Amino acid sequence: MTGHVSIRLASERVNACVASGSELPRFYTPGEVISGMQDFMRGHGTYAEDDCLKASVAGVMQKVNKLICIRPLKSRYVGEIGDVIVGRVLEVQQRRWKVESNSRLDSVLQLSAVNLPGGELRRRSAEDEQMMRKHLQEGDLISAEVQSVFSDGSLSLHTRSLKYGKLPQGTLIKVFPSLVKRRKNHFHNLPCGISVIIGNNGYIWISPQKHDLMVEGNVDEIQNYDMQPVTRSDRETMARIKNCIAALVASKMMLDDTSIMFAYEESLKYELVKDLLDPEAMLDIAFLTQHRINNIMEE
Amino acid sequence: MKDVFLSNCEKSFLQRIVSEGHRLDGRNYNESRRLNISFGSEYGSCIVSLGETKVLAQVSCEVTQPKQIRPNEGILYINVEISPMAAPQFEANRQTDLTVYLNRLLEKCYKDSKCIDLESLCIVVEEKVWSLRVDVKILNHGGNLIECSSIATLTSLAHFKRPDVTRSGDSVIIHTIAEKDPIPTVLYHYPVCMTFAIFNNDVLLSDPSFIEESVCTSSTEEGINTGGGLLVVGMNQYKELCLLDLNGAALYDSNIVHKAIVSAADRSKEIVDLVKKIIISDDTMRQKRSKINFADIITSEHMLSLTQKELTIQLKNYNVDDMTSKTERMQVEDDVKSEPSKYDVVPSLPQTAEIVSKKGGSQWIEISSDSEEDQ
Amino acid sequence: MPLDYRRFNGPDDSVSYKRFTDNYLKSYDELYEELIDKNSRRKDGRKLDEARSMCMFFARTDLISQAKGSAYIELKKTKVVCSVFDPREIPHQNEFSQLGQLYCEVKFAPFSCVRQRRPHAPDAEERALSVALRQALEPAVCRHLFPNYQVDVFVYILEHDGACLAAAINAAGLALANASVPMYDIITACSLAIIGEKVFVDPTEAEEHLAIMSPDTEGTNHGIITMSMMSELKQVSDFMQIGSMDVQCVTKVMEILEKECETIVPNIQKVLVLNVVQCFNQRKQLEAEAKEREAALNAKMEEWKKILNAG
Amino acid sequence: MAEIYKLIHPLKYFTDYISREVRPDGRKFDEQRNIKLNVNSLKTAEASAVVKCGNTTVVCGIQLELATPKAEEPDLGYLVTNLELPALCSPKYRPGPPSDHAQVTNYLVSDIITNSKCINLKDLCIVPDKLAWVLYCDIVCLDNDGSLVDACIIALMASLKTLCLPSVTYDNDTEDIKVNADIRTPLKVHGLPVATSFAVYKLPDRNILLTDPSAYEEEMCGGIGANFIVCSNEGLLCGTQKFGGSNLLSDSQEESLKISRDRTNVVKKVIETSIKNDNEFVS
Amino acid sequence: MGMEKNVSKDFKLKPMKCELNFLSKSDGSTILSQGDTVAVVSVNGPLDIKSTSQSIEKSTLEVLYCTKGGKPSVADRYKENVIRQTCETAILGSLYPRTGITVTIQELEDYGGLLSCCLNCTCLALLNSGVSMRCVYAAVTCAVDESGDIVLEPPKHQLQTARAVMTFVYDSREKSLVTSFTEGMFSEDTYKEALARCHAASDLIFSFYRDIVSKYANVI
Amino acid sequence: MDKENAKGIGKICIPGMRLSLSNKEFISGPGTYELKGYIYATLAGILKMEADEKTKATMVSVESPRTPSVLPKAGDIVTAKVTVVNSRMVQCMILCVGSSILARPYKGILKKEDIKSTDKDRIDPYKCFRPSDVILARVLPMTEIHWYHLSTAENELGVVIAVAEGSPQGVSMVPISWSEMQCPKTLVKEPRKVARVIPENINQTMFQESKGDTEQNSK
Amino acid sequence: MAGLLLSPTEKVFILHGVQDDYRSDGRSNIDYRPMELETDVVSHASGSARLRLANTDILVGVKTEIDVPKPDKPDCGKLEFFVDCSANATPEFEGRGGEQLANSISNMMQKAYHSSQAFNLKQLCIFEGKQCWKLYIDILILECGGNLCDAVSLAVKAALFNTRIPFVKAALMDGGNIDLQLSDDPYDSKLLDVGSAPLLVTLCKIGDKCVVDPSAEEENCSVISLIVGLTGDRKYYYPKDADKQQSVESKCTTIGMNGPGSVAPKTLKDAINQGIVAAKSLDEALGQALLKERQQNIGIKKHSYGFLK
Repeated sequence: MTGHVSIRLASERVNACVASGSELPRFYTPGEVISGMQDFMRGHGTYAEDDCLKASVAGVMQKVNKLICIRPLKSRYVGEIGDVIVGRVLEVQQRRWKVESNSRLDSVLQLSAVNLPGGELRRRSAEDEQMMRKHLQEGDLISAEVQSVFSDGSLSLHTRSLKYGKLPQGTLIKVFPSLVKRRKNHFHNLPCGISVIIGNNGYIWISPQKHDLMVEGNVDEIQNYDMQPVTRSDRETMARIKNCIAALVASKMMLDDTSIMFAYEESLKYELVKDLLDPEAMLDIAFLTQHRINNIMEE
Repeated sequence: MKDVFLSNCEKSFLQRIVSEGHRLDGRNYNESRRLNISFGSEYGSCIVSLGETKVLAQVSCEVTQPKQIRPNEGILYINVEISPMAAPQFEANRQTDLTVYLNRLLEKCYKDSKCIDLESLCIVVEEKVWSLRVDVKILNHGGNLIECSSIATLTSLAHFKRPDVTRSGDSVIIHTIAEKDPIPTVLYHYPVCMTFAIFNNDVLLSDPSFIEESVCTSSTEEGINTGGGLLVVGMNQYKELCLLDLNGAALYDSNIVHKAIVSAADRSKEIVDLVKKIIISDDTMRQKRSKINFADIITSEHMLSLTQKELTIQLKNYNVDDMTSKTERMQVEDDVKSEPSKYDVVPSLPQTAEIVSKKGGSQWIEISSDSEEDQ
Repeated sequence: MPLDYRRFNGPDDSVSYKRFTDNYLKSYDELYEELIDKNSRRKDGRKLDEARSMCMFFARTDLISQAKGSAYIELKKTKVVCSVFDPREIPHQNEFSQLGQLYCEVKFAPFSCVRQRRPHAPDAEERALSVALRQALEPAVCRHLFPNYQVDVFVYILEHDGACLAAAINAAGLALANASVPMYDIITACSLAIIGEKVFVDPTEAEEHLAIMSPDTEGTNHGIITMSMMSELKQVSDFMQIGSMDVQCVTKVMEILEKECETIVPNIQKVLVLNVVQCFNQRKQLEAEAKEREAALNAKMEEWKKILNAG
Repeated sequence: MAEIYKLIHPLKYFTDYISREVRPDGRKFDEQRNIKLNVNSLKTAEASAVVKCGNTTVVCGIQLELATPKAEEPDLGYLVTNLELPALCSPKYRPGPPSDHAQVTNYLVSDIITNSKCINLKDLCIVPDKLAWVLYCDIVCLDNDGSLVDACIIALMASLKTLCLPSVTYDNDTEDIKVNADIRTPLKVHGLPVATSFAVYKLPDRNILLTDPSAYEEEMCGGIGANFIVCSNEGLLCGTQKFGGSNLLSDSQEESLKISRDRTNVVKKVIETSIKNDNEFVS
Repeated sequence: MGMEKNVSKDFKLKPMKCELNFLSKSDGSTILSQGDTVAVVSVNGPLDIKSTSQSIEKSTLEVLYCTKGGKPSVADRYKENVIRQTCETAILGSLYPRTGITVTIQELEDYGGLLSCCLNCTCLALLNSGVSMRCVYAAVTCAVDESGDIVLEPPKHQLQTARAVMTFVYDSREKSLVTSFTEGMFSEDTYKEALARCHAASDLIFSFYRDIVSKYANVI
Repeated sequence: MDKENAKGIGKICIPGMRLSLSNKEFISGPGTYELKGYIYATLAGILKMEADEKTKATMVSVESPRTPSVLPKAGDIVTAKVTVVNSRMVQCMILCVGSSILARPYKGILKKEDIKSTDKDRIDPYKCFRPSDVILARVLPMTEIHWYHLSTAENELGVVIAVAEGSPQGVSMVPISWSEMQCPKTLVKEPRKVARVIPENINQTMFQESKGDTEQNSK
Repeated sequence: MAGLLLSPTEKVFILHGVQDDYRSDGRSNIDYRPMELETDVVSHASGSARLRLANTDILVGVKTEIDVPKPDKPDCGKLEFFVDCSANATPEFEGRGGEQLANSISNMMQKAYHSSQAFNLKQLCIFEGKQCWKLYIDILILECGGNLCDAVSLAVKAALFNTRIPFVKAALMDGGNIDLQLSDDPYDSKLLDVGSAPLLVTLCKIGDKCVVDPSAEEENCSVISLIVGLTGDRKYYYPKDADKQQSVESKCTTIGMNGPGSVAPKTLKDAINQGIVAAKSLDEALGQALLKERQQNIGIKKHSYGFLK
């Protein structure tokens, strides 16, 4: 057995940027005057000073009739009600969990906002409070929906639906939230037999598709299902998808099911998944994907 | 360090009266509090009080090896300490930002301005130089620490005299004050730091008090800054600028700095003259062999002070000289005929001995010696 | 080096007088000569493969009255004291941890070393040893039984004549058991010095010193290996090697180490058993006394109950 | 059971004992704990001693170094005594730099040695202004169960008495130094200071003087460490230290002086015997 | 010697000068000079402190001793300890549970008997701060000079030549010994005699306290 | 280890010693752990094998001669000293777990609602505890680092020893009802959440016995 | 890395992956992630290298200084490693957070370079017993994405390979002190022989298999990891005189364990052997890369690419 090692020189560095079709929008930097104060409302990323509206972050302008906002190119996740996110339980507290969700403040998941085993909305008893760690413990990953946004900007989540809740086996990739488009659906079962959750908060979860044996209840069955090793084929596709996403992110391309799927198909020409790790391959895939997307645009 | 908070009404009140041309203690804008300097018995120790603010400065010196890069220069080391004595909010032996800031300012003002002739402190090049150490202790924090402590530092440095040395071959003899007259430190110029509190960008208060300082640097409840700040101007008697430092809010028009510098010029002149005058008078007094001591600070006529010169008691005179020997003899005797002590000393293991009180041995595990390995 | 205001300091230019004795600098070979005599016996008369633990292992528990558990181990000249305390709060730690922590600290007495005087402040070697010790002990302790708290293990080396890490680990294992900190297994450790073809089991300080010195001839193996084991569970909890040796050598040596670690176990066991017996005998007496106390107490309880029920 | 009581009613528990003329460990008020002394058991140190007073265990080791004397006093050597209270000797201590308490005790010990003038620093000077001995006396406490200072002094004196200085030749021109470790001369030690710790405890009616208090007793009598230390050397007192605790009345003064006198003799015997044994052991 | 014994003569203590409320920011402060020896002490508290150093049954006393210049040393810690322990006995800490009292001492001039000066100054500062105390205390230093005479409050030059220097602190209630520390060697009798004398001398200091307080009382 | 059996203490075991199979009839108890179907000892002490009544299995456990260095577990009864009382909760120092003494006290916290089992909403901590009271309490599962949550919501739990305001040290009050105690000296009555035991005398007897010598008539 | 949390299910997934030798990014257990190397990036240092392995980013600078040799090693120079975990690598390094890690790494390196067979200190000697070179090797961890030790050792070796030491003439003056003459020409300098310099290989035990180059997640799943330091082979670095010296098989210069777990002796042996294989391929790859770079900028002053993408 010999290990595969590749050390490249800085001089052979590839430039990962892919020229997208659309031309770049107007770009603002902090302190730059956007417009006069009159008949405009100042939104996020702006501030008013001697009757001018100025940008407070570096980004592009968004204008909703009178409201002017500057959307930063890269920032922590700013949640909105109804967003689907993937988060990690940080702490078990009195009748609630703290969840890390890549936003400025940790989000909370109230004990009252989860479906406890045995279903139905029953009254949370003292036992439940003490069983909390059994249900979700530090480190657990969950998919959830943003229920409400507190005044300080921190999010309150809920998992009151079968599609939400604790996540089974799989891997997580973290990308900039700004690379994720808001869609109706963020749960995708890709044709290649892999399901992907693209959280609005930039956390992407890849896992083999659930089989239907486990609907509702019957906890221990789920448990031991969770512990079954994933089949080799699934594993390979997952690895491939993971690397594809990495490739797309490396060249700052928007992520959704189509782009991921395109990238996946393009990547198939590299039969060894680990070849996707080296920069040329990544660039190649990103490029081809962009190409296909552009084609669709034209139609 | 716990910070002290001011109520909004205090702030706004101060802001207002200042804008109306008044100050809490009735001074004018560019009027300073009473400056008072008193010396200790040793050279280079003084207490400077500026209004309520009191600072103790003490210069000490020792012979050390010079730095590699400056083999022919002495070393000046300034150390500021703010103990709980200054104000309750300070913690014991904890470095606060204020301490560091103050230390840095003084270093800028007295080291970087090259006001001291460091070459003159050299004894043997690359081997022995004098290192001066200025210890600045804040006794009471009544505002404008910077100005007060800088005056203290300056005075103590100017007042300090180091012992004389003579070199014979490679050995260096350090003379005590008694043997040879000590040598004063050479100062090229006398820099002083002065503080100005700036209120809403135009008003300039010299020698701000504690509350004025904290108000002008603080912002209003909405967090909008009041255009206030503290401006520190370091300047010597020749009206040469040697440091400028602004903290607090950003400041827009430069002419206020100019204003500050102008008034600083006069003030620095006054201070330096005072310092020089006082040092000379102190010297003459010392010439006259009259005692100078910090005890003089204590105002005798003050209502809260008390002096008692004559404290005498009647005691029978008594000489122990010969008693001692006697007592020793006594003890020797009673050692001899000391009743058998209730402990007996038994040599146990090699190298060890133990006391066993008669009523029974102790069970302990001794650090064994090589002799017992048969475990 | 900055002056330590919390202690009395000597002059900063002082050096040990040994520097000026005639036999300070010796060549590699001279030193080598000193170690072994012609009939391949070591200075202290041991055979190469003979550990000090075999003949003069000396261990005691309950040395330190103030500690929860303590142990003292002596390998001929190497003397090590260890004490263990009850769990305490982990200073400035703020996330919930299911497992407790072990805090280990190894300290040399200032006078413990022949070559130089030890500084009071912990130096690099002590820090490294502390880490190694923690590494060696952690697998053996049931850390899930004191979540969010830490157990302190302090080792003090009074005299260092080689194999001090091994000694420290053994002592610490003993002390932990003595403090009745739950453990999965007894932990034992042993170290070896390798010089060329020769393997010194349980080396002395002189042997170690030579072993880490690089020989003049290229390509000869040299170095020190220390290994700690949980012999019942057949698990290696720490393995430290320094020097330069080929793999065959390492693997070969590992067998010896395993064997040595096993041979120490009975000694430890004996000490612990003795300790337990002792404790129980003491407790017997106390219980005897306690008995009649209980009796009297119960009597009192009864009558008080009566009074209470009365009104 | 008693333990629990001690925990819940610490003060009452203790007073109940004292008021019944007995100490919790069954000693009488003026009774000291057993002392065990062992010299030269550490080979890496030039001289060493291990002493155990009751549970209190202290190890002292001396190391020799050479240095140039101070410019101010060119004909004096150095005697550097340091007391180390490592975290392992009591749950009260934390690892890290020495606590205030450690520093105070450290100061007390070296203060007693200097006051008693038992070592003449001139003896440690080899060539004035050029070369002098540095005696690093490091005292380590392995188990702190009260009366620490007593133990430290015993250990320190015992090891000083056994210390031998190797012969040194210094060449004034080439400034090179030769040490012959085989020829050694014993260090001159004048007298033998012995410290005796007391804890003063206040009962409603009278004050009690507890000789050689244990850590627990010290704690109960307020303050860390004993609150009254008498140190005598060859019949003369070389330091009485009392801080805080309850006040000391003149009669207990008398008593304390007497007790310390006896103890001095006993301790002296111990040190001598142990050194005698050592010599026999060596020869 | 016989005749000397029954002759009795006057002993002088150094003139004492003090000013209360010397510092504006502290709750209590005093500057005291005994002869040429001068010290300033400020007292802050009882005030809130961080929970780690709180004790539930009494207030924690923190003493900080600042030398005039130079670096901190072990000796300072010892001085702090002496002063702290002495104050502990004087202050009724049990009245202020879970609080802290901070005493800061700044030496100004040392011409002998500095530590006793600091102790007395601290006592005055405590009086000034209005912390409730069980009793007041007074510290007196005396020296045994080379001829064996006992000198009360010796000046600096005498200290250097003295055989031994002793300092005793007495409380005002039963006039019993609170604190003592000595340097040098001396016989038991000398020790006892010194005790007796300082005891006598302490009265003067107590009366000094009384005067200043009464004067203080007139003011308010 | 048969030779220890002879000593009549029982089978002595030390950490890592294999004690028995782990199956239906042998289950591992305190001081032991099971691995790969066997039960091993975690402590140095004496082997205990008692039959567990409900499951007919024998519980294998090791008893250590000294109190094991483990912390209070959920469900333990602890003795604690109250340090801080405020309107929401009571803080205290845990001194003993069951009958075993802790060398280090651990911080305990007693929430307002855990003080009593009845009418939780009308509890006033000030009327239940005072600083320096000694209480019995039960440990709740640990949710916070460094703070053990306690409960006194049982009749047997609550204040056992308390000294009335201003009465001398060591004179403890006697319970006169489930919610009040009285000082025998000053006859002051103070409200407490009283535990159903008679503390003062227990300790009195405890103490007198503990001294071994007989000063019964001292009181 | 305490900061990173993993859910049980993720751990299971990774564990199974390692079991059938197929990791979550498609690598096998002995594959390394692609690395990027650049030497001579710091103009002021006598030698420097920057290595980026996935998210792990290491910058190494070598500074030379003239010093007095140790009394007991008169003919040897000195090496000193200093690791700085900069706070922007990960938030945990804030304040003193990184210290522990930094110490352990520099310890590892010190040990690995201790033996003369790993790195011969004699080549740093100027004048026996009087003067020698001291190399300060400063290792700056700019970003950490797992597997620090390996990356550091690679970067260090590269930096040393790239280090130039000026020629000095030393002459013994009277009175025993030395007079040194440094030539003014900066190019008048010698390179070091670092062929045999050791590389560290971290083997993370996950389940009962070991993997090299673990990602941060994988490190998180393993309770114990083994670090093996193995000497390199000169032939990869000095192909010219390869024929002269026969290929020596690499030697362990240090072995250490890290983490709360423990291993069976068997696993330990296997791991060491696995480490040797990995080390060999690492060494080869590094050698090629370095030689290639040297080829590229012979004569021409090399332009430095630095960190920007």
